[in-house]
Amino acid sequence: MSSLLTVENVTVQFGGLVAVDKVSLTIAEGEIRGLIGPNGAGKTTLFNAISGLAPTRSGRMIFAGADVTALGAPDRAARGIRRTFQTVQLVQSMTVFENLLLGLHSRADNPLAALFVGHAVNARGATDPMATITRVLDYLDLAPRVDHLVSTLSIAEQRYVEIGQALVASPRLLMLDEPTAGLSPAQVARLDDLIARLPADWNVSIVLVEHVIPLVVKLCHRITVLDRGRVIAEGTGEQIENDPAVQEAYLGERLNA
Amino acid sequence: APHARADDPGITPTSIKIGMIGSLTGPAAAWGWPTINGARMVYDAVNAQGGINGRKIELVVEDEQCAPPMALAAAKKLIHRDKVFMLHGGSCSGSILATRDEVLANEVPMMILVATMDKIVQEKPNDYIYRAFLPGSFDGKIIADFIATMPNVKRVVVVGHADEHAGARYGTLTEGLKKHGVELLGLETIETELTDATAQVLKIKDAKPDAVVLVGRPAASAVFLKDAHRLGLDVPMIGATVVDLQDLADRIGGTDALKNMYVVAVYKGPLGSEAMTPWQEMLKKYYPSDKVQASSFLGTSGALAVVEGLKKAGPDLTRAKFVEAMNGIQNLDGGPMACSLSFSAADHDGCRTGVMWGVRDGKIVVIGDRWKN
Amino acid sequence: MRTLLQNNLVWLFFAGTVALSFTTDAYSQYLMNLVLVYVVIGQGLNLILGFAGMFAFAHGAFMGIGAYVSALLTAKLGVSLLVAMPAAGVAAAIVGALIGFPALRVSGLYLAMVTLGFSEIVQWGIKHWKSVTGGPDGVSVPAPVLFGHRFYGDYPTFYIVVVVALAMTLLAQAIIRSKLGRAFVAIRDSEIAAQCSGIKVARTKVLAFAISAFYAGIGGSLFSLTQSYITPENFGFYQTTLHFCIVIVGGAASLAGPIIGSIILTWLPEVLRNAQALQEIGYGLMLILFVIFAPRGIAGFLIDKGILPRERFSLRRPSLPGRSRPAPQEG
Amino acid sequence: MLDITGLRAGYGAHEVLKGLSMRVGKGQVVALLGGNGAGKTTTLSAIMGLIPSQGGEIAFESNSIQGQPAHRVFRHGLSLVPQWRELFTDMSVQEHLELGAIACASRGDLDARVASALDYFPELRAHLGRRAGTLSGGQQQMVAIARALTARPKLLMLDEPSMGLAPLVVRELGRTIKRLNEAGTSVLLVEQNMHLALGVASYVYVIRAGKIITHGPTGDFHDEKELFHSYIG
Amino acid sequence: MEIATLLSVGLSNGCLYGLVGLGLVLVYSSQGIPNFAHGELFMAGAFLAYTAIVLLGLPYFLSFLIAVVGIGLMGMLLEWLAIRPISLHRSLGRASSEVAIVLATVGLAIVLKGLARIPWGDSVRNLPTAFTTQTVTIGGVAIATQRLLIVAVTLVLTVAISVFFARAPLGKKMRATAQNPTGAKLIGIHTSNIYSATWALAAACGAIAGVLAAPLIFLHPDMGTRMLLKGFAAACLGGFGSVTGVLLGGVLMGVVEIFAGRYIATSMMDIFAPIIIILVLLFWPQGLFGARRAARV
Ligand SMILES: Nc1ncnc2c1ncn2[C@@H]1O[C@H](COP(=O)(O)OP(=O)(O)OP(=O)(O)O)[C@@H](O)[C@H]1O
Ligand SMILES: Nc1ncnc2c1ncn2[C@@H]1O[C@H](COP(=O)(O)OP(=O)(O)OP(=O)(O)O)[C@@H](O)[C@H]1O
Ligand SMILES: CC(C)C[C@H](N)C(=O)O
Ligand SMILES: [Mg+2]
Ligand SMILES: [Mg+2]
Repeated sequence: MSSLLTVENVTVQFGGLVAVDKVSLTIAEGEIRGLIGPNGAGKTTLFNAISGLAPTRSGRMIFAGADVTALGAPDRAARGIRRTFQTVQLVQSMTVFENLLLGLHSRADNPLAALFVGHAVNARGATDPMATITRVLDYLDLAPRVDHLVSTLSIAEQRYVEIGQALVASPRLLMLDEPTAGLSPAQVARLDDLIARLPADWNVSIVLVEHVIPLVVKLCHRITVLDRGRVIAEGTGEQIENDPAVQEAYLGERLNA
Repeated sequence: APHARADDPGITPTSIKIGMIGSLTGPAAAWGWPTINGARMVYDAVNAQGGINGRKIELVVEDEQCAPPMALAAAKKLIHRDKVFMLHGGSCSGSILATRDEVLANEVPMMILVATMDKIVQEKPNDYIYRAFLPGSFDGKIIADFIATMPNVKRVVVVGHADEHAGARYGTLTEGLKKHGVELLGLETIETELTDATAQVLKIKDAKPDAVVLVGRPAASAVFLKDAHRLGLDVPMIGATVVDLQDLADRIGGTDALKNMYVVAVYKGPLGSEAMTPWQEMLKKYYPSDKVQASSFLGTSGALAVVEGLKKAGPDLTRAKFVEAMNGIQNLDGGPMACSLSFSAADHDGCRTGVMWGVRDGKIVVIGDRWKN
Repeated sequence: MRTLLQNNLVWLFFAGTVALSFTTDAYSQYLMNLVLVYVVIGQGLNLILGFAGMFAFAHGAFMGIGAYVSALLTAKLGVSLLVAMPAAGVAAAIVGALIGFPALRVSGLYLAMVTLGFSEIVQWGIKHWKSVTGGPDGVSVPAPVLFGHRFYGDYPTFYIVVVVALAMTLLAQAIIRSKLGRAFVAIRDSEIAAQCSGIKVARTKVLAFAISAFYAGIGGSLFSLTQSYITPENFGFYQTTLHFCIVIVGGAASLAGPIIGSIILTWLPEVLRNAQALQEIGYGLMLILFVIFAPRGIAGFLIDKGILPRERFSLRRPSLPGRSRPAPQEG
Repeated sequence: MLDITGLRAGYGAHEVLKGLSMRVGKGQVVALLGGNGAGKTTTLSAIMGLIPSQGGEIAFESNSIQGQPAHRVFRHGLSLVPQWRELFTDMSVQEHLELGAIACASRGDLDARVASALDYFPELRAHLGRRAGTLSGGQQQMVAIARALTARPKLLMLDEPSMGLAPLVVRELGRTIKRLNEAGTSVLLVEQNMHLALGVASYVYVIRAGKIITHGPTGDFHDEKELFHSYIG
Repeated sequence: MEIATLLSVGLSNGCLYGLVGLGLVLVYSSQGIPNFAHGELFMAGAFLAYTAIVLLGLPYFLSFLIAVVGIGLMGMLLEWLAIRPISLHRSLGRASSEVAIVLATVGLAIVLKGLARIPWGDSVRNLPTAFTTQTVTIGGVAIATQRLLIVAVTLVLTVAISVFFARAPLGKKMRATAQNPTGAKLIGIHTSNIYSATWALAAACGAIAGVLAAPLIFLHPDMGTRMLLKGFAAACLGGFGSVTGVLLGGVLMGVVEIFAGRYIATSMMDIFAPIIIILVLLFWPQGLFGARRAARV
């Protein structure tokens, strides 16, 4: 597997607080990477740094062979770095369909033409966006909800829409920030299933932040553990679960649930 | 030129409908009801005596809020919906200007209430709009001529607003000053909602003028005069028609700050003087709850002219006849106004007289059009 | 039938104005023209305030720029309205884009203050640049001559105003159904998430300002046609407040909102004329009552009641079988 | 202590709770479990008086609190840690802890209240001066719970408190709930984390579509799998 | 000397702006909205004092008190009548209820102005000053006694309110309510009472400013409009949060305005305020004394 994203010595600081401290990590194509750590370890901030939302103090980020360190969030999104948020960030007053269209924003449509003829005119003659959207809706079982306002959906469905919004853009890297938070066990199981299938079905690498350790261990090829902004361990699920440093900082004791 | 039409709107055998537009609300509301009622009492008096040629005057009053779109709406409503015979109105130059085209296009005679901007009446063509009130340009000329008679006044500063009302005076004022060889040192601006004039007063003091011309609305003028007095700017000051010495004294609380103040006045005498008493009583009779104040009679002369015009137009009233009658008015007594009114087909500004008043020994006295001690 | 009616209420409004214009007197026609002028400005303000969620408080000034540019070009340079009106829009848009830059740094109340400050400066500029604008005296607006026709009076003016208002409303609809419109809404709801969908926030905000000001500029040009004189006082704080009331009473983030708002806020003061001294009070009270009973605007209220359709943000939809099943309970 | 009978509540015309009955005994930890959208948050909001109830009865310590606004309900000794935390974005953690007790009668022991709340969440000590809006998701959750604790409620209602918390903290939370309970606080816990819920609760209610479909002592639901099959079906 | 005169006037004008801004900040800090009716509370305060002093012949300081208490109560009443019904709308999102409330305050402003016009619209009136001596001379500079009173009252009020916010829980409750009303309810804050209290307090501040300013600017129903804008500007410069900030913001405006008028051009006095606002907010986006809002995902 070749590497898709390389993060080198990235540091993010808020005032005196170093939220991400010289973190380096490499995500391979098609990989599902777990990112775990105590509350406030810097997981979300690292996501922010990779997606271009948090200004980095130092370090480099190479994505798909190009240095993206200097790019802003929209440009990175256009290159295929997509994410979801710890608390759902959708346009509540729009329908599912319209939110998915938002995900397509960075397609290189001619803006003026787009104003008048919608998405019919594409500069690069890319695949028909409607086909992509239909495919995503079916894949996520959201088709029955396509015309519903997001505000009327359950939290679980909203998480799916958020994933769908990323998927319509055919991303290379998908970062999921605590996607199971607030979901019922049944929904967690469903999501678990979905995440496992994503890399193969959509040709995408995944970084997953989660506090449900069994899920992470089961899904992820490798797991990176952050604590106080630093990587304190990296390895397979089993290695991580048995790492004393991780146990002390994060797990406390072996979980059996 | 006006066409004669037999079926002009707004006239019945027993009534003449006149549309009145005033600032009932908005920034010029202080000139709203007082000036309207000052004009209305003339119509009331005429009606009480049985009307004109058997017709009583019916007024429809509309608000213009000193806002051009509202004024235009008011005019259109009165002309097209209420179908008035003529209009009498306008207490804000800027907004009444907006109605000019509509009025002229519909050939509706109109008497201006208290708006002073020259253009409203003097711009050609104008076959229908009249004014029986001192136009702004004249105000400027009277001031310039007065200054020319003042001993040792060679350099003046003008203080005033940056609005259309003050703008109407600057032209003839600066022209007149130049003609008389008086140096204009500068034009300082005051806001209409002035709360403090320290900056202006200090700047003027610095320029060391021999006199100051004040083209401000009453509230702003009072603030300026108060600050000038406090900061020791004690050169003669000459104010335009828009202020009244008694009113200024009331605002400032005494005549101390007005010792050196001269104002172009339009009335025959100060309020309470013999010449004004009948008019004050008339207002008391018809509008007992109104406060008798300087602005009360600004619209009266217009109403007097309208009544005269209607009378002269005869029993077979049409707009054309009315206009003809108006154009024939010569030397009509302006009532409370000092001027006598004369109109002609070429000149619809009927009032050209204003004299200076000043304060002597704490009393307001008529000075005349030349300076005297 | 009913849905057909509902979906086209906005267009029915325009048809209605045309139908009515054959039956009204000049006074009503003038008011109807004003309504249409405010529809244009309201649509523009709605784009930035309702859809993009930015407190731009300068539309009186944008409108003034449009009115002056169009009036001066036609009156002093004899330029045709066909050129002058777009020029008015463009001039306002350029100023709008400039004012848009602070929007990148401040938001909410602060943005309102900055834009309000800008509009005070614009008004001051119009007042003091006497040689060009005529200063406080204002400028007179000549009746436009188009295709050899002189459009003088309320009825002829109506034809210009209604065509432009219709076109601008159609354009507004096209914008909100395009990706630009969706970008506006995304920025309003979550700037951060919008960025992660590839939306360039800065550019979109400046664009929102420019487009919105363009509307106000065109509206100003139309406004100047309904008046025979324009003066700087027309375009101050009061005017801007009126625009806000139009959008909010009518209903923000809805195409029908500014139309409803324009009708109410133009007619209300006229209806209240009979109340004379009490009209100001009546007007204020009505405003309060409208927001108490329809705090999301009349359009919001009608949408909640199912009378108006909700605004769509897309032109096409995918064809999917079995859409719109009711939400099932988990289980 | 808390008795709910036939509670009906919802949002406008949309009725969510359709005659819900349950009770929390003094000194008990009761868990309310159910799928997404079942009406758990609605139940807690209705109890707390954040939304009006359209029918039924809510009594706390034999006084009806039905129809009372939240601040009155609070004064009876009920506290809610809401699902969406509802923190004051621009106020510091310290201020949150102090604010928690601001409406309590005896605020003389404010420092003690804050200290004991911090005892339950020692991690917060390091962040006392920071504004809540800048905290990480999990840190915010801790602030929300700690804020409720400084009010020293008789009945503490927690809406998915484990959401976003690291495993270590979740386990700590379990202990915290037990400690609070031992100190005399009754707890009504809404949870998706079955392990946590069954670990601390003595009694369980299962809600589905706005109604209680089954309930009983925790012992009856010894197998988690069986429990969620009972409502996931 | 001239500088001293300019300073003394600029300072007192600034204090007045700050005082008006203070009332705006109070409402903003509990409801998160700008109160467009504040200018009219200012006006109403002045007219109530006028009624008491001139029409009823009561002593100055008693009238002052009547105006402040009376308008405070009126503020409470207005909140109850026009603002509360909107904030109680449950189906509303935060943002749309705020916008609706802003519009309700615009409506209130218009109504109050209209009401004032019925008895007082026809002419401009004059409120006497607190002292019979009009000016005192300090170090050769003649200063209006009324201006000294303005500065003194503003300073005392600013200190009092700052202390009140720092000490009394009400200040904290107000801030909490503004930031998250639901969160505030959950910790037992009677948010409706908070709104009443702030409106009363803000209206009282407006009345104080009105009574103090009226002798300088004369009474008329529109007197509040311009002041409102200046007050907004002061509050904005101060960051809309801190009590001392708004005072400093006001003083900055007052002083810059008068110096610029004197040494640059009087015709530009009107636009110095907007220029200051734009410059300050461009370089200090949250005002001079405001803190950046916490925002993250
Ligand atoms: N915008 C910000 N301003 C100030 N501090 C911040 C900001 N964003 C994050 N932090 C701080 O940086 C640290 C890391 O936060 P981050 O959100 O990355 O944690 P996390 O690992 O995602 O935690 P959790 O599991 O609780 O979500 C925390 O202490 C947080 O308070
Ligand atoms: N503010 C609201 N307005 C309208 N409907 C709402 C609102 N909040 C919740 N609902 C609806 O009420 C129902 C119950 O929601 P509730 O939040 O009580 O469920 P829950 O059991 O807490 O679910 P979860 O586990 O997802 O938090 C759902 O169908 C939801 O869509
Ligand atoms: C003072 C008023 C009688 C003059 C009027 N405001 C005008 O604009 O001309
Ligand atoms: Mg996080
Ligand atoms: Mg819930």
